[in-house]
Amino acid sequence: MKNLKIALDHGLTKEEYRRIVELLNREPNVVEIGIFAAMWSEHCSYKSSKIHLKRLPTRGERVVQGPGENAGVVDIGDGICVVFKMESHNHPSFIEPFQGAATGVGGILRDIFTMGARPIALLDSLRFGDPKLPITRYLLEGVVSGISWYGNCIGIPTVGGETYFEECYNGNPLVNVFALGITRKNEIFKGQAKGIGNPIVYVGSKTGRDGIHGAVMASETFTRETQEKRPAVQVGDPFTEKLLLEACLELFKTGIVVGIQDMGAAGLTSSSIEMAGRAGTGITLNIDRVPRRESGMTPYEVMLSESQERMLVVIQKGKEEVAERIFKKWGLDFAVIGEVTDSGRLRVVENGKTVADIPVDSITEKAPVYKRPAKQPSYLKKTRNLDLESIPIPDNLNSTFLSLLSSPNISNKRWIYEQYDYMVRTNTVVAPGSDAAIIRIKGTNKAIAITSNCNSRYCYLDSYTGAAIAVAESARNLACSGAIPLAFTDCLNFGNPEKPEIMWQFEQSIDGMSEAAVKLNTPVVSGNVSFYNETEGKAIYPTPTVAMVGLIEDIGKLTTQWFKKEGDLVVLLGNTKEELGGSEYLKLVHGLVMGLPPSLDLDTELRLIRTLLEAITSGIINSAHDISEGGLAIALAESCFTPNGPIGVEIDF
Amino acid sequence: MPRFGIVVFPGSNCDHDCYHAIKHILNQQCEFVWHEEKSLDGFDCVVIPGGFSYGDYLRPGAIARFSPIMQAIKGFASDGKPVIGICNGFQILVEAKLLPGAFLRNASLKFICRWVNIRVENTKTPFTCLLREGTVLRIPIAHGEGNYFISLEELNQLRKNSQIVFRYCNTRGEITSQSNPNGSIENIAGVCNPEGNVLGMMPHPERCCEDILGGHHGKLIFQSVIYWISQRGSKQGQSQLKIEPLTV
Amino acid sequence: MKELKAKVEIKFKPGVLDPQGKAILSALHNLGYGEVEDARVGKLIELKLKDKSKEEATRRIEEMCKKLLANPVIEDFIIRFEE
Amino acid sequence: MKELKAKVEIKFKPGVLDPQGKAILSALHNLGYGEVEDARVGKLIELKLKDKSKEEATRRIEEMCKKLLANPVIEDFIIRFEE
Repeated sequence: MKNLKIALDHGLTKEEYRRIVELLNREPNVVEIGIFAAMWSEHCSYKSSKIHLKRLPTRGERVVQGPGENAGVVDIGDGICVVFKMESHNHPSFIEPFQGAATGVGGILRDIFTMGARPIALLDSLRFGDPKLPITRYLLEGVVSGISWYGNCIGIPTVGGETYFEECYNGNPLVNVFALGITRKNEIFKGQAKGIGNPIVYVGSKTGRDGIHGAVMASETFTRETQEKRPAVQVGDPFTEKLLLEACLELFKTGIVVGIQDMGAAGLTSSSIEMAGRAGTGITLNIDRVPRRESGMTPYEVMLSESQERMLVVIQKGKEEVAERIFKKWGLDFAVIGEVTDSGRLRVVENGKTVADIPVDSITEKAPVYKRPAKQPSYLKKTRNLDLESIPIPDNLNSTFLSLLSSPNISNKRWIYEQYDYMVRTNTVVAPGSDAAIIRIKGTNKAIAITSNCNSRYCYLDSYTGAAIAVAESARNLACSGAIPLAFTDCLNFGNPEKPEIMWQFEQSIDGMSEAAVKLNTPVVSGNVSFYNETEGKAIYPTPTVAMVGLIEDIGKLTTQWFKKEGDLVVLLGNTKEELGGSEYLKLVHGLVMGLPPSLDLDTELRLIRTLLEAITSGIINSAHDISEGGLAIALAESCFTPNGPIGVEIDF
Repeated sequence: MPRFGIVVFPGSNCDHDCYHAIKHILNQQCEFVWHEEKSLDGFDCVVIPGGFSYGDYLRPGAIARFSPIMQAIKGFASDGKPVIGICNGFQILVEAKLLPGAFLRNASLKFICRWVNIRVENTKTPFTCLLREGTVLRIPIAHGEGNYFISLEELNQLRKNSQIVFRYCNTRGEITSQSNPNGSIENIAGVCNPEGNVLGMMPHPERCCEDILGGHHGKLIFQSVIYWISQRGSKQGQSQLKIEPLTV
Repeated sequence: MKELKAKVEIKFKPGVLDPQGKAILSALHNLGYGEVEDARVGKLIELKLKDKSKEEATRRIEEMCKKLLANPVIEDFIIRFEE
Repeated sequence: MKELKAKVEIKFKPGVLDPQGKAILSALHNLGYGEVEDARVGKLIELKLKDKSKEEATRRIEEMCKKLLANPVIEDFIIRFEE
């Protein structure tokens, strides 16, 4: 097997290579190896997570499109749908924080407008290491300014998110970016290459050598040597993306679009194969027609390049000029580079010579699926026995309270979100800083609330409950804003799945999320898995980030977390138990990450959410705030910092 | 009824926001004007919205100023008709030499999105004719290069012709360095041409025409120009419609 | 005709505040490079032109600078050619 | 000891997309400067250093570039001295 060495260099295993030879009944050439390696990477194939992801509930009366397409679609009534998804750009952001984070924004936005929706909001969930380390400040500075640059330039508000600091992220920051768009129910577009003979059209920027092996890189653990893979980082151009967005939305109105998908990880390869796979058709690509930015690019480079701001569109035969005029108006590249065929194969041709010829289903249906071994982590024996009696009560509770309030994980993040234009599009009715961001839907009386949550310490101490809490807390945050929780997307950030302890954390998290999602009637409609978040054998805490969307039917009833006027009564809903496991207090004051996360009773949680929503709609509630990191004391303090100046509160225990 | 033209460059972002404020909140006739158009006939007021025309590449507004529409805007302005450049629009007017000065990066080197207070310094422009001098308006800013710069001689010119229209201030209307968000010389937030009909301002009035968004002071600027157009720009004294100084 | 490679240096006029230069100077001092007395940041635009003599190219590039590449209110420019 | 004036040119590595250069090139073409075949934008940092020999200064400036001034992932740098 002469090409085995090349396959191994691409990260394919021996068995995976043997399977390819079987499927093709011949050895693959280098271009084909590149294609299989990208498509069978963890990032694109979900091979280590697929069987577990099946356990997540994805259906519901409002769900129009669940996982499997570019983004999830949820019906919010009056023929309007919201389209949303979250993606991780952890590995590129470690190598080049500014461009890594910026292209993360660009990529997730394309996943939204490829479905025919106009993006109207962005959120970012960021996790960094110890803030005292210079590398953390460098990464934080780069990531925040990258998100700010890309989001501000394209004119889509970044309305919320979360930022956490924990030593486990020292060598491995997490950059999860969420985007939400809005469209009419009958104007949703899918990524399918239907209609034999229909032309395949390439639109957007020219192709360069950036980010080659981006997909494969995301599936590699971080060792010193990965840092030498520098040219693998893509560079973004938000100005061109803004033109691409407007041009695509204009194209959709012509009614000639059959299918469309953005070129994300593995660029032209994944977009063509996935579109053919969903439609059960084949695609022939004339690669010499692809507009290029560099000279002398090989078919291998063109097929795997991850240059940004590019889309692949299938349009009705004979309508090429209609599409070309639109993209020329917006100054974008446009080229017919192939057609849909009934061969069920991806055939790549360069000047008439076939350079790759692969059955589409061999990549999509017959990709390897692993049921990796799982084992309960040994650290749990140590962390589980937390004896509360042994924790000394600090003598000066005031100074403890103040140090909690100013700790990096709790203190106000204005210095971050003030770098984002969170007002553009004049829909932001509740700006960053409250439990959830709220965006109004012009022309209706409705509003959308969005929140993202995950306490990775809880997930480290008990992955099942920690992941369930991420879902429950998101629903609580939405209820506190007066919104009915509808559905969520997620970014499942974990270490190396080939290690049984990590696989155990992953399985437990999936089960915890599933139970909460079913009980609270909030299905999963899209998401992403990011494995191999590990540097020199040290993995991050399990971080299943949840971004949940809620609906406010009457915008007049939206609520925020700040106390409104003197004399109002303060009510505590739910019961308080003697629990300190995984708390911010325990870590900050006693340097301990121990115990079990707070116990979670999902039936009570559901009743709490319903009660709160009923009280809010009946008009007796002036503000509501979810108690999370820092407990009751911090929640009360946060409620006192109102946008028009501080207000006091008196509590008798 | 006054007819507003909102110019759209490749990369403009706040065009829809201006359209919503003028059409749906102020109920005026309003249309988008693509940057390659050559004429502004039939329009009573031209709005150059905020955004990142041409990605702000090279310098904000440096490339947009060569669009065909700029010739029409120059003619429109020399006819004495009202033109307002908001944020990126102000940067384009400065690059096109319709307004004096230039923009540097914010002193903090960071993009800033925040509510600020600005003081009305000149009520002789179509956009401030319904306001009283010294009125404090609360209007949001969102920019990375809003640090207004001008040479000292030209600064004296601005003072002499009272071309300084807005200055960043605190809630009591005092011009302080703490209230200056980006390092602009003399806290300048908005200037007009000597004739007063072309205004450039960094804060975004279209973002605060409805209380649900956090404030309505932006509406007064659009109401002023609507009133000014309805009086066919006749140079009366202070208008009949008295606006009490706004206490914030 | 061979290709001509021109380098246009665009710098702030003296007296114009350069916040970026100031930030870089203080960062260099924090990293222990006390010997740096001043730092100023400008733009470097590299242009590839075809079949032009140096005089002709200089004249054209000056036009480009005055019209587009430099903002005469706050910036000066220098044109150099690369062998 | 006299003062040394160094010019550090920082440019994107070849092959890295330069959106600004792309925008400037099309703007120059629209203004009628068709002879420009390519445009790339970089940074020019001017440093004033005291009492250092050229070799010593070059070594120190290279350190500054690697640590702060240039982003080694996507940028290259050249150091020149001005007489």
